[in-house]
Amino acid sequence: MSRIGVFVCHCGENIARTVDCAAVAEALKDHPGVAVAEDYKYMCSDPGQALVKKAIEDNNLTGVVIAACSPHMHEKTFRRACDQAGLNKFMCEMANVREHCSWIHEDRGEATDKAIDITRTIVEKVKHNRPLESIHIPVTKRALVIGGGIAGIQAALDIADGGHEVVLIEKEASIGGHMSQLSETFPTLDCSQCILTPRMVEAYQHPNIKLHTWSEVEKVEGYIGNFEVTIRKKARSVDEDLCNGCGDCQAACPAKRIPSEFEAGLGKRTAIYVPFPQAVPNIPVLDRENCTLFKGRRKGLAKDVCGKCKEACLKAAIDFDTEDTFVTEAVGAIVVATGFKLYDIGREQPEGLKGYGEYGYGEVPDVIDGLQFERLASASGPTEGAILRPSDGKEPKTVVFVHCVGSRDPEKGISYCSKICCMYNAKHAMLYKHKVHDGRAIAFYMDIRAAGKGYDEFSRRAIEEDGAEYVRGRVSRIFREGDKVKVWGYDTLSGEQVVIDADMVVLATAMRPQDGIRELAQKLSVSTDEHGFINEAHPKLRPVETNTAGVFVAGACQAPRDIPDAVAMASATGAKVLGLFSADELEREPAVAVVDENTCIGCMRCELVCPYGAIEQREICAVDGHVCGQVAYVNPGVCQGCGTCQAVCLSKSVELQTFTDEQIFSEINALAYWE
Amino acid sequence: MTDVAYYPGCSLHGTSREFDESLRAVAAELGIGLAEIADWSCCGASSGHTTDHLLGVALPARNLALAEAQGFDTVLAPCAACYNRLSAARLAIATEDGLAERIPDVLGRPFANSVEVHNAVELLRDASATIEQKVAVAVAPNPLKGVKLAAYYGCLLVRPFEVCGYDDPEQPTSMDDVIEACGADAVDWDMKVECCGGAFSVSRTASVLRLGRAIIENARSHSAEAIIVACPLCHSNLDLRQKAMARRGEEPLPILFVTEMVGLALGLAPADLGMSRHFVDTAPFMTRLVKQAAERVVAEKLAKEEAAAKAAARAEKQKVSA
Amino acid sequence: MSDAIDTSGAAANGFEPRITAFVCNWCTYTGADLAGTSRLHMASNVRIIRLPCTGRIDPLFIIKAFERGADGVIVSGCHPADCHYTTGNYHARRRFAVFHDIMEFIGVDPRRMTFSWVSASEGAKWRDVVNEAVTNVRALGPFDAYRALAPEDAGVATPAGPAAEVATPAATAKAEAS
Amino acid sequence: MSVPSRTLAAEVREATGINVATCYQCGKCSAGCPMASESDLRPHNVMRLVMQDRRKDALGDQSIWLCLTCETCSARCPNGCDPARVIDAVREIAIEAGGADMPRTIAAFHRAFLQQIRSNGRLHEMGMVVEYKLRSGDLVKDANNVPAMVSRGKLSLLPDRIDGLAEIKRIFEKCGVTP
Repeated sequence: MSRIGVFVCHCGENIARTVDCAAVAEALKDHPGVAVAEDYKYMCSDPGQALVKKAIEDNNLTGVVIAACSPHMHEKTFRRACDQAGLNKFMCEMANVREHCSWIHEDRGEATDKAIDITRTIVEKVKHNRPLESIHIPVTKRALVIGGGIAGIQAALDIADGGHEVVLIEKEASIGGHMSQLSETFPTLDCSQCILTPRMVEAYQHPNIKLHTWSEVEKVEGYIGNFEVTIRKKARSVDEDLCNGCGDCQAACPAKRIPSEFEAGLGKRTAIYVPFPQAVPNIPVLDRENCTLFKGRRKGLAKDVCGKCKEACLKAAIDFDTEDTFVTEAVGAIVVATGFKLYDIGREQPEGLKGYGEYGYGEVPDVIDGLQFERLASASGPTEGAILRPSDGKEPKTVVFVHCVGSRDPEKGISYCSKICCMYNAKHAMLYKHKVHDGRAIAFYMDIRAAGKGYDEFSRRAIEEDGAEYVRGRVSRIFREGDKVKVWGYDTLSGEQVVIDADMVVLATAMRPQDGIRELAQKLSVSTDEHGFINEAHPKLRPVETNTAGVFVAGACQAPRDIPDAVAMASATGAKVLGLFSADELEREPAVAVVDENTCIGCMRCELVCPYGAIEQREICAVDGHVCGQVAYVNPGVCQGCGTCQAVCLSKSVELQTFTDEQIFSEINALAYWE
Repeated sequence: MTDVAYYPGCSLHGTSREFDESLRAVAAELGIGLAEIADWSCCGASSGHTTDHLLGVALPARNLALAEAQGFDTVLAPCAACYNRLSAARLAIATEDGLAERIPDVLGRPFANSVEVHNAVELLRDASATIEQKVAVAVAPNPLKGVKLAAYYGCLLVRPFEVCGYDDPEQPTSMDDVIEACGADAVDWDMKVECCGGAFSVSRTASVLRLGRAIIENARSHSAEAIIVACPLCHSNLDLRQKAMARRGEEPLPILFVTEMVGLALGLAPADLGMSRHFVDTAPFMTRLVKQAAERVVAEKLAKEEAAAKAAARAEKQKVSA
Repeated sequence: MSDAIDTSGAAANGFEPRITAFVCNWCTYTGADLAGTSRLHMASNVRIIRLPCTGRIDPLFIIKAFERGADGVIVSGCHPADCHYTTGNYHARRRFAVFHDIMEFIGVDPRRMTFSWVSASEGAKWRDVVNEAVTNVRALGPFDAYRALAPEDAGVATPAGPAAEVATPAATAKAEAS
Repeated sequence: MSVPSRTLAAEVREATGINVATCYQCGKCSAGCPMASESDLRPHNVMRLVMQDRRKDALGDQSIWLCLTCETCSARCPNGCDPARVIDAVREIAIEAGGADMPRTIAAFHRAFLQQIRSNGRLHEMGMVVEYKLRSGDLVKDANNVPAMVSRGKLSLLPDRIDGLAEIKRIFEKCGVTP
């Protein structure tokens, strides 16, 4: 006969306010199998836990039920307490009378009745709990970092410096991400390239970092400590070992008018190209979409119409017939750092977004976005740092900066604040005024959000010292009139309509997660929010973990982030990964399926449904050694404890420990009491 | 093709007769049957819903109910204002709590809210393929070929999007498509969807003059030769009031209904399209267009002949050299 | 017990349904937690039984729940493609497609069962699922078709009566084996 | 006007389902409003006054009658607050409250218009112009246009009256509107 202790927590007022905790304890006191039932103000406090431990020892309890908060909150706490009191920790369960009861009901009578039901149900379950031992699984002390922007680089460096191997993959031809496109960075106005490039090189040369550029995640299998990741190395057409980055191929390439992604469309590149001079690695890729030779091949021409790059390459590093290749890497932890992209105001929009018809759907040439302005202002940009507008290359004398384009605009599909725009707009206004002294910089804003060290001072400086004109109000329409760009705004502070004949308009468009984030999230089985940003495990207390153990998140793929934030998160993931790698083995709950070989009929239906391939067929031998049958075997290291196998088992021979049929049916039966 | 229920609305029986006349003429040409809703009543225009929301829904609803009772599933409301009120009522009844139940009582007749509402531009856009063909095979030279026209949508054809929704509310293209189908050039200008002052034509003329002027000036600065509209309000504001807007010595800009334009392209006579009813005299404009067209035809003819002659000459040479 | 949200139905027939909910630990259970932390008030007629995954749900659980006096059942897990165990909820979904007809066959009105996907971030959706299920089942009235089958002394630890075989066939199987 | 128990915002919400608190006063509506230059209250001001329950200021101001209902504000509102619909509602509330300060001419126009519908079922422009002149009092304006319109067949001297007049009257009664 089981001797179960029931401990009802008041959680201060949180439970006691709507649930009569004493009544709950009272109701369970005489329930068959219950040895002791008590209530206490704070079960999770030291005295509370002491009370539980004492009760275990005094009544040598066989099981413990804590009627308190969600198991997701404090199960660990109380199981530890039981363990210390000498009771197998898996004999302890939580009855959730807070989240699932006191917090969602008002009527004290109802809530108390329900609390009693919930607690009794768990008591009945615990009667069938069995003492179990935790499972120990090995940890592969290698990490995968997805995304070679500043966040990915930082995470990779921190883990590598911690003495563990890192596989860093980047879908573009070079690492560096958006930061490499920036001119100067707020609030210090130091040159982005100057602080980033050394980090890129360091990552490339680090003995512990293995870099795959022009690569993407194809498949992810396994679980914390034991992932197996398949990486697709996209056909580069250039042999990374042979190439010495001389650049002769680029010089030879006839297709020279392709809009450069790095220059945000303001500059041109060749078909075989290195995205930018400081690229790491300094090895070109061949853009087959725009390559003359491949265009010819797609047209089905008999012989290749070009090949100048190959002829120019003295190292014979170019091969037009390479195909995508796949490499698999075994890692123990994964850091997602895929970063962001900007909201494109055009007519064509992905699900849920609308675009800006009132701003001409981006068809006015002198209306550009923030990244394009960064390239204009960048010394290494298409204009070598001169602010010249795209349409006619003239120096704009009046530039309008528009905040919150896309951001904070639910009607366009984005409700959140992109966080960085207020700052980079101030920076843009400054840079512009520094370069064009007689120019006007006019910024339309709703609020100035400059929370951060030195941030507000910075944005004030743009107004007070550099003379940027800030107008509080959203812009209603932007359209081209002659060689001017008309801007219809409103100054809500002076209460007047403001019409400006601008020479150029810079839109601070919203930050969105990178393309393909949802597919990647699915491969990693982590969840995303409605905008596609990766969900952290807890908004406050677990900001860089995800709901999948062993997968961490850093930078702008989790929410809009500026550089300091992204770097801080990256280092946090570094610490998390190093922490994970500090032990040789992971302890896992024994929530795994076990097969009863006596009753298993070897139909192997379980094998079919197992999402983890944890089940295999095994021969069993009789005492004399001859094979007497086939049965299923569950590999406890691989099994994740979903229990699907048990639900399909014909002979009821496979059983998920911690969720056995007996336990669940007892819970169901317990509810029959609720009349 | 089966008939569509035709809801002309008050203006098309009054101040904008030409819209009605040209529409009927064009529909006939395109083989679209129009059946005027028997005993239709006014939609209430802006006065209706400005004064009382329910009234603003009930007045148009009566006409939808009539069309329903007379066995139609679509109503054509060429007047942008009527179109907007009819569709708005349809939407309100479909979405607002309890309205669907309440309306039959208010109307004193059954109503299932089952008919769709279309406007003239929608109708013509959908028929633009046919228009193109007919223009191509027309005997008379198309007077509109290469003429620069500004499509003016105003408010009621495109806003609110939930109500209209057949075209982009900020950068609409449907009327431009019809213009192109007529062989003319749709100019890309900026006032397509700005308001002309609508119902204030009589009660607050000053505003209408200010707003109308901005529209006409912008159209002119984009070298439009005429403005195309599909709304009686816009038309009377820009046509009737243009004299008052104009500065001394300014060439007036003809304001044509989209149906009139299509009619011209199809080779119908301006008079049959009611173009004599305009306040901005369309006669000079038309003579110019016809002249241009005639000259074009001649020029084309000459070019052909020259080409033929050259070819002959070449052939001759070869003979000789051979 | 009376419905905290909508008592109109209760007033009509004075009946308060008892509903057993089988939810997965990762999405719906956490979603229900979120409803709690967000203090979303809802009907108190539902009792949750936590499972690792909807894939673990054996149709017998549901039959058992009805047999033991539930008037309605809710089954809720992760959204398709969001399963913590990657594919568990697909198996569940497939199984329940068939299961629907079986229930009808054995005399349980399928409207007594609610199948839904509630993610960890959908506290409000969980509240709606609960309230709707309660309203629907209340309208259907009590389910007593199985009361007769239920044994007089509803033994809990080891369910007696016809339920026994249903409950732990593994145990009986063992008995035979040894 | 009588002092109502509920806030103006609550009344507007009941009439339109719009929660004016969603307006964050960005001013995009007023930036594009064609009548902004002529009215003291711009769309976002009206939203603000409703938000703050400043009934007198909102209902009493002429501006709400200067709205063309061109819907530009609503079309571009980032939060879908639909200022045009809110202003519509405010006007209705103003009429009910009786404290409406509708500019004479505009009031006259609307009444004249509705009167025409009520008595003919359709708008008889000539009749309306006459009616409007009498109500508004500006007898000269536009008078010179009339002959031109008649000559162009744009103004018929006789109204065309519909058969279902009873239905129209019923509608007006049911809506409690007497122009």
